[in-house]
Amino acid sequence: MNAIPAELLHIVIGLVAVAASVGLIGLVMVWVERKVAGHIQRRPGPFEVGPSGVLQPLCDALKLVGKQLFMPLGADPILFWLAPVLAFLPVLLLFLPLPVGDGLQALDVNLGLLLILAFSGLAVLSVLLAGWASNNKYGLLGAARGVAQSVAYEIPLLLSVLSVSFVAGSLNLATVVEGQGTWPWNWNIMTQPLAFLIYFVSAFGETNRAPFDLPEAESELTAGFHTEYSGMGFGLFFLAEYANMVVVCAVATALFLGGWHGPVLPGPVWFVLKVSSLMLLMVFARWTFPRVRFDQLLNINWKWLLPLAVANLLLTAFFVKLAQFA
Amino acid sequence: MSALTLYQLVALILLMAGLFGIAQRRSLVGMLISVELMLNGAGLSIVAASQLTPANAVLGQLGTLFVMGLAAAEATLVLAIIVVIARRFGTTKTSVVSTLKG
Amino acid sequence: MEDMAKIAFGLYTLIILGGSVLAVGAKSLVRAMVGLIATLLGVAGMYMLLNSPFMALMQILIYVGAISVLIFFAIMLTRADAGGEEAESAPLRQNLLSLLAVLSVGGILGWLVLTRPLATTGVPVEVSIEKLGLGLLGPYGLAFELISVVLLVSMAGAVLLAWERRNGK
Amino acid sequence: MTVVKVMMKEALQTVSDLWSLMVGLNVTKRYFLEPQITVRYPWKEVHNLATFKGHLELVSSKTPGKGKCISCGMCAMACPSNCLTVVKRKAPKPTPEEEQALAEAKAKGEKPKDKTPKDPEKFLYDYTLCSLCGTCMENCPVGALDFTGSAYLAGYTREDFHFDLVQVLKNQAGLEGVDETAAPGAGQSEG
Repeated sequence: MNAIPAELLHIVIGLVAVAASVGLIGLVMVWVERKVAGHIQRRPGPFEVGPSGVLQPLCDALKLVGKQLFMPLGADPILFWLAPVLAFLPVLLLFLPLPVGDGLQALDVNLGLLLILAFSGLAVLSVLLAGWASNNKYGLLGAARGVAQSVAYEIPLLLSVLSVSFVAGSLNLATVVEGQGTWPWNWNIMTQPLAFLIYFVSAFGETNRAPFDLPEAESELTAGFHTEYSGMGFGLFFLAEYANMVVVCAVATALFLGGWHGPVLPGPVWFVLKVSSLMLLMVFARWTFPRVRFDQLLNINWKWLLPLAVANLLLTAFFVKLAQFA
Repeated sequence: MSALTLYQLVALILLMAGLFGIAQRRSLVGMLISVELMLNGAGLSIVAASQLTPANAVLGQLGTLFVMGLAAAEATLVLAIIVVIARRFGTTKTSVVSTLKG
Repeated sequence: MEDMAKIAFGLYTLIILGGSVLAVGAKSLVRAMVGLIATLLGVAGMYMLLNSPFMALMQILIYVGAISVLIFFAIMLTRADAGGEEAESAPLRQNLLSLLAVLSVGGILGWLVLTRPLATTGVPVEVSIEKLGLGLLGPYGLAFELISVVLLVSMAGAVLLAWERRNGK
Repeated sequence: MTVVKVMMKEALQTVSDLWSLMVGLNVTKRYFLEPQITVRYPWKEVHNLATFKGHLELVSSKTPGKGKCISCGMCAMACPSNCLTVVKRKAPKPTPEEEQALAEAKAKGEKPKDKTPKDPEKFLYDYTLCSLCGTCMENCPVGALDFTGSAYLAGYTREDFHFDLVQVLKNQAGLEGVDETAAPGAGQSEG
């Protein structure tokens, strides 16, 4: 038996790095969200713990870890605790094929995009199991909504991603990034603005972010599918939501915004900058737009995003073919 | 035992589990789950055979892909049928639904 | 097979076994569905071992992402609660008969597999995704079109079947 | 043609809807960049208390330490939660001359002039019962009551919130007979 294969080692190191960064990103994002929300409403947000309250999420995390784990009467014990784990674990995998810099990628697979799309589908299962297993009507309603929503929004998301990979001719995110240039007018967003719009709107739906946060709409479903979760069960859902946000923003950056390309600064810095500005946009959207009604949500998807995405895909295919002939 | 045989045996296990489920389950949804198990066994068998023998590997993978597509179509239809039956009989137990009168 | 691959194979086999037992034997249908999902993931791992990552990802995308969600909807729409549909086990006679059926089929097939091994190359062939795409558009184009027609028809059929007429029309 | 018109209208509507989303984001951005309104209270003092309505106080008249109150009792009568008690001053014991004058006046058939001072001896106010409705102020004929701007009132017992507003007024004016315990809210009120 020879030594552990280098590729496996690469993946393991990548996984560890990803797990660490997911935790960190979760903490930072909680702080950023609360701070930004505060400033938008012209109040300070957390400011007591640490300078400008940066340690507040850490304290919250400690509190969550220390809390008692409750399970409602009549809940399915195995599925109830399986759900948060299932919400969190696939997210770690989603980070692997993200190209942070030139050659800086945990898993350089040919099918990176497909991997992300496939494993982000697992998030639906966790929502569904959490809602069902907690033996709670609000939970079940939230789960039903979450499933209907993510299944619906996955289609335009997939189609808009496909139209970009048509142009790039690859499903590897790194290859797609390499096909783009340094300056903004060399990015895919210039050739595929509609796809970017569709992708970004669908990303809101996929990550259950406001204004599409119907599975956890506080005003009507208390907390939707994770109503019954306390302590770290809830914490894992929370972490998974933010990690998912990072993934969709990173994919958008790689596909549409030129990935690590950018003048002067090194690649990873540009990548992180682009991802964080997209995430800031998502936070802004959350504190700007009111939550839509569920029928409106599905109407937006089936009546606007899906036809537009299909039309965009067909047009793209047509032009790609035309470019081949020319 | 060659690797191919091992894969075929796992596929066989899936087929047997699915078959047992179909025969023994009493609700339509349980049967649907069992059918999916059997289809998975078939897919695994096809892919293993095509990948590990000199046979056409593209054909094997695409064949399994078609099986997946068919499974999706079948699941959609079965879902619709189950909804209709549940609306009509109030249950999906096969023993109740066995009546022939419309 | 390499050692790593052997370990992975054993792990996936265990997952598949446990998952299928849960899928067939669980009293609660949702648990059965979870068993099915475990099995699907195990099979996806096997595809990965067989050097066909595209199939593995498609398995996860189609089966886990779509079909199991459909099954969950089926469970919810039939209002089968935890102790509901599958609570009482089948009568002994039925269990014995189904076991007999399974064993006869499995015995024949297993005997065939074990006694008539195929000539294998031992190493899984690598098929690039380009080749698969060319196959879909070239020699197997007709099947591809047919499957899309089947999907469309089944979708339309499902809508038609489950359509609830309003206003007594 | 009408179909085309409707479609045009729909499309225009969609575009304007999308534009409104941008406008909304712009509003958010503007507010994000504007300075905060919230005061980080324990670390910074609150200054914009002009509209704050604290507990009641007596409005001071021109002579320091004396309120405008004429102890008519209208406020206590109007108070829905019975938190006000006005203790009137007793008429001072008339001196012999005064008594004589009074008797003379009575003999003349004149109505004697009441020499009793109008200002209340005590104006007891139970802040624990007060709902700050302002009915007392509305019913006061001379406008002798007002809300303070004191936001920092705190105490350890219920009795800390039982005030004698006359005493409070005196304390504010810095007159003799200052009783610290009687008026915890005194001296701190602003605005």
